[in-house]
Amino acid sequence: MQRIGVFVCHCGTNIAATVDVKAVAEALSHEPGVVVSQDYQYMCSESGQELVKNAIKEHGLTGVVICSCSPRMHENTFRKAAASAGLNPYLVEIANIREQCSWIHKNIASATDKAVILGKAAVAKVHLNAPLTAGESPVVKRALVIGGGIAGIQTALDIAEAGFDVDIVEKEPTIGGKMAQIDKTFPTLDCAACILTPKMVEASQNERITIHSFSEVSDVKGFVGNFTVTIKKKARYVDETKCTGCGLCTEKCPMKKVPNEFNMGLDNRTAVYIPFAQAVPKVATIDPNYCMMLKNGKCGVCSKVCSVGAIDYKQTDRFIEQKYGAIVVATGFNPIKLDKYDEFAYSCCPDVVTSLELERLMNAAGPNGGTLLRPSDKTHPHTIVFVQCVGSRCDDEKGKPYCSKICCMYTAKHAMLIREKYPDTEVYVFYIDVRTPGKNFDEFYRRAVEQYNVHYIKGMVGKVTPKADGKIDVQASDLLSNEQLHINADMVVLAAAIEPDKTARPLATMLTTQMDTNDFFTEAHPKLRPVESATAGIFLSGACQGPKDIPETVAQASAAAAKAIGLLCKNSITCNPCVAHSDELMCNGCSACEKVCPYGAITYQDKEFRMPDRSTAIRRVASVNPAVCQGCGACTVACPSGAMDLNGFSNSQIMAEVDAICK
Amino acid sequence: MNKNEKDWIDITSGVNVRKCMRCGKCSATCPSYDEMEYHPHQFVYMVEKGDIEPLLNSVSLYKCLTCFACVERCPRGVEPAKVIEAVRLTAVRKQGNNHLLPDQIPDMLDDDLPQQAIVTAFRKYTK
Amino acid sequence: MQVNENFEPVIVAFCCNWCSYAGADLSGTNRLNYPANVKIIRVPCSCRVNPMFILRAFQRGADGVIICGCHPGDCHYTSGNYFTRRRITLLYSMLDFLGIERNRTRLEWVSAAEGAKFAAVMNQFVEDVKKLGPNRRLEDLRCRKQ
Amino acid sequence: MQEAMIKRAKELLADGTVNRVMGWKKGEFAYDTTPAVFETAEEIDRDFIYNDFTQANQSKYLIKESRKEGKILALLKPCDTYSFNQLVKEHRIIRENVYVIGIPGGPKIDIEKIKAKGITGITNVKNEDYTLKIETIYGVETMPFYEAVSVKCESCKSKKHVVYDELIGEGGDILDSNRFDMVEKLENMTSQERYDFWRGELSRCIRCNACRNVCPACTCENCVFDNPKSGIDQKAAADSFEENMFHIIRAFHVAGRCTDCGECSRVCPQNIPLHLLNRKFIKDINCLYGEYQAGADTTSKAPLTDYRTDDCEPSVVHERGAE
Repeated sequence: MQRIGVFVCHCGTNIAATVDVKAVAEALSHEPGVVVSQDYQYMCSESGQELVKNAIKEHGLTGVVICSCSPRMHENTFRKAAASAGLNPYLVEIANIREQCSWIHKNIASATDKAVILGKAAVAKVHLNAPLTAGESPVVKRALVIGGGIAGIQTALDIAEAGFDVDIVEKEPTIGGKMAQIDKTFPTLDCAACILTPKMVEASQNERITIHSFSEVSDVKGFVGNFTVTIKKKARYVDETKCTGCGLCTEKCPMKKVPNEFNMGLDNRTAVYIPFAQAVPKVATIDPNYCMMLKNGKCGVCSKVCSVGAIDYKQTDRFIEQKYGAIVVATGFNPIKLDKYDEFAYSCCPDVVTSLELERLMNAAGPNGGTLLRPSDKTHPHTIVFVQCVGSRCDDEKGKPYCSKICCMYTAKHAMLIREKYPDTEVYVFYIDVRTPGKNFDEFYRRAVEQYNVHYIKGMVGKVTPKADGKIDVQASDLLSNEQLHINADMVVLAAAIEPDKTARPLATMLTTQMDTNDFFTEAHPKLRPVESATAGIFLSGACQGPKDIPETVAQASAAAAKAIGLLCKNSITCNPCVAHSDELMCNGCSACEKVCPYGAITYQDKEFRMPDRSTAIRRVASVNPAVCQGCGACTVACPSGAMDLNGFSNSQIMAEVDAICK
Repeated sequence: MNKNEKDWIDITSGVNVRKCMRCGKCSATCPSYDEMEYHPHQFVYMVEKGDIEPLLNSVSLYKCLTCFACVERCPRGVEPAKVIEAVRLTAVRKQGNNHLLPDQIPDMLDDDLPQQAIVTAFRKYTK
Repeated sequence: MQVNENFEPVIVAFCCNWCSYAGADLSGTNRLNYPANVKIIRVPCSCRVNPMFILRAFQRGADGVIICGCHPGDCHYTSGNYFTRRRITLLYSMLDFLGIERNRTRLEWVSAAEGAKFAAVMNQFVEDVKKLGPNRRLEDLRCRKQ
Repeated sequence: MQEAMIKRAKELLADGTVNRVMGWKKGEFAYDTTPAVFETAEEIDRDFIYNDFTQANQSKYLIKESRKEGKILALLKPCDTYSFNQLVKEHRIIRENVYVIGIPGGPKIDIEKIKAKGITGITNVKNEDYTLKIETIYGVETMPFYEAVSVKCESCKSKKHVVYDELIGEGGDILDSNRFDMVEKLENMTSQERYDFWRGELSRCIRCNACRNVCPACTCENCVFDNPKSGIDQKAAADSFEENMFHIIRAFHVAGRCTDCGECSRVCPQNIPLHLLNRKFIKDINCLYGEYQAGADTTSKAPLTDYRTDDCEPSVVHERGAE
């Protein structure tokens, strides 16, 4: 038999002025199971709480109803009080008779009636409350960072700095990412490599950081604090532990006509290669698509020249399994492919390049050693046209609906650098809007216009036509002077939209995190939790969450690290006990709940059941991981059989409330 | 501003002119640009404002080749050619009848006329 | 239909804990009145509201049921209210199909900051239900109050 | 057709591809057919039947059958394949344990429609070039075939088999059906008229549970209406509310999963047009969330476990059609 105590608060006159609290206590004392019903001036005060605690002990209460202010205010206060008196905190219910009654009604009679009904509903609910215990699950003190660009490197360094082991998984042979390909950075124009490469070295030398380069995440299991991740270390045919990075093999390799992806295919590399001089780890990799030894068993030069015997043609993909407490996603971005934009002649004219290609053309370590030359005939360009928003802000399937954010600034940077280095070059920038919010950003753009005489023209380029004389006709509109222009250009640079890396979507599936329609990871809250995913224990760093420039990326990377460190500092995590649970005997195994769960908390397994006729049957049933479930209840309604229910807000509890209100 | 006319153009063209982000790519791509008094992007903007009267009286209406380059290139899917077409239809219907019947076209053809103009003329006048 | 001035409808409001319940609290904090007919049941998320609860309310004597949740896109659980929106749209459509008066059911998005909206929504809803009179088409005679 | 099926079934039994065959069995009269499982060629020769009366959807039986030892042969009409696929999608049928042969479907005929003509004492019905020769103990009667076509076949949605291992006869296409006409008619009525219509229909419900038991979407291990813990369990409707409640909840639970096979209305002894409730949901889903046919495949997301951020608001319900 339930023994329920009801405690009605006056809240000074806040409640008592419009609700007859004595009458409420009196009315509720007649409810079934209620053994004590009292009112008090300030129930949340020290003495008010004592009153509740004493009543729990004195009457051996099995449930407590507090008629007071909103549960959002003092539910925790009273739960703690109950717990200190030996009653399970989840056996406390609050009837909100202040915010939702006394403060909004003026008529004492109707406010009192309503307060009684709200009290009755709480009593009806508390009858069905079950004691709940918050579970605990241990936290593995190791973090995984997926992606080794500037975002991943910064996150890893910060986590390592806090004293935790951290692994970086990078799919390319070296860490560094896009920033390693960039020449100069805005708005300060300092050299990207000069600020990035020390960080890469720092990461490789930090004893808490393990870099898995040329590797991919192939499977993720588990949940916050306890992920088990399988990492695929792709065969690079070079023993990483032996290779010294001397580069002799790359010099001797006879296969020299491999497009160099680090230089955006603007020059060639060898089949065995080190992507760039400052690569980390500085280890060679053999490209099996071009290596003659791997393709048809004829060559073996690299193996012969290698003094440490690091070449291993028999190497295969290896899989390693590791446990992590937190995962940070830093998969970054890529410029979109422009082959669908025929009007810009990108595919047919070598002198029409993307901005990232221009970075390489201007870089001292690039194909031309830092001299800006036309890719087609290696001559100096004298007229360069920049086209902004290529594929950004597009409503069609060719492009992306969002603003890529970084293009305005890097285009200003390119324009400025070219004008500085080659003052005889005319630079035109066709823009729709120039978007330069950010510290010193607009000043930077204005400098390009005012000091460097870059011609900014409001309007879009409509057509780019390569001409027989090697020049390029750029047909565009100038919306301010309302005329159509033709510019006889030597080079055209397209500011291609950026998109999330292609590996992000399969990764999101493995991590059960959410993505938007553009494949950017969705943050747990757009304003207040911008670096966490909705899935506990998964954090977001850098451009995988949305277009970002370097300072923003680094800021977010450190923020994600701080969140991950916050998790790793805990020995165990307390779980919210108000979570869903499935009655296996009733579960059909239909997967409806699994499909609506935003956290991937529901898994299925085949279990053996004893049937009423004593036979056994194997059935597929759902089980909820209480450490992952956040208790929204979406699954409980998706479940047709009613096998799924929610602790603290069970079907029967809510229906009891409905009944009490409607009675 | 004539609201009915604007609504009518919205309906007949099936175009949402508010999607325009004023990049001017339609005008940048237009082969008849120099012939026109009002250019494709101005059509879109003026229809959005409801400033249709000047368009109805402009020679620009008949300079559009309906080559659909602007439709193809518009990053926002605004389809300026359809707006121009709708304005043209409004002008044609205003005057009470169709000025050119399909049967009359063969007599008017001359050898120098580009093929595309013939095709687009049919597209224009057989509505 | 004759409007009975003395008719006091029973209104059940399901409010999600994170937005609408907080919005209801805010309308209290700001002393914005709405009729005492409205009784709120707190649920973690609007997606917790099972159609069974809505029917149960009508059975037991409710004259109107309203569900309030976070605005689409603002759900504390990221996607809960999107599911709510589909489920409840279909359920209300079915109730309408069966000839149950439309204004007895409603779904509103009320954020934690929209105390004034909460009060306005409730005032309007109670008024609409009052116009309809007591729920007769989806009641259980055994539960009718004399 | 029956011969071809028997021949193929016996072949598959003989070569060990399957160890059981799911088909239809003769009853006392030719029009009286029941789904049945055959284990031997002899049983098939003796009892197997496939004719104009074999309407029953067999998919639901395969939930249990596919969990038994060995593989079973299922002969599925186009409409049955949708239910079959849906059950595979929900992990209820184990696909590997079923060998599916797609067979031509209806139109099937409904003996009740013949009886409704006042014809009694029926012993046999023959279809001779779309004229039914009805043998009765009083002599032979005739009626046009199409007057006896069952309700579920009248608005056939598809002649296409969406899943099969092999076909007997020819495959067909998805049809343009008029299946939403009645729903639309009801939608255009006033609220009071709709209320009266459904009271007239649902008040006849005797809660025999035939609709639920035959429904290939209602496959719960334990139905909420039989579960005392659910809070809504009821054995018989004690009040008009409970009549409504049962059918609303049942329709809601199968919403987005119902393939519109029409079995619920076929088996209803009170001739309540229950399929209209399901079709209302299907029609709403199609108009509001995009065309969706449950069971058409096994991979697409079901409309109720999916969403778009720009879905319509429930107020559309209140804004459209007659008040």
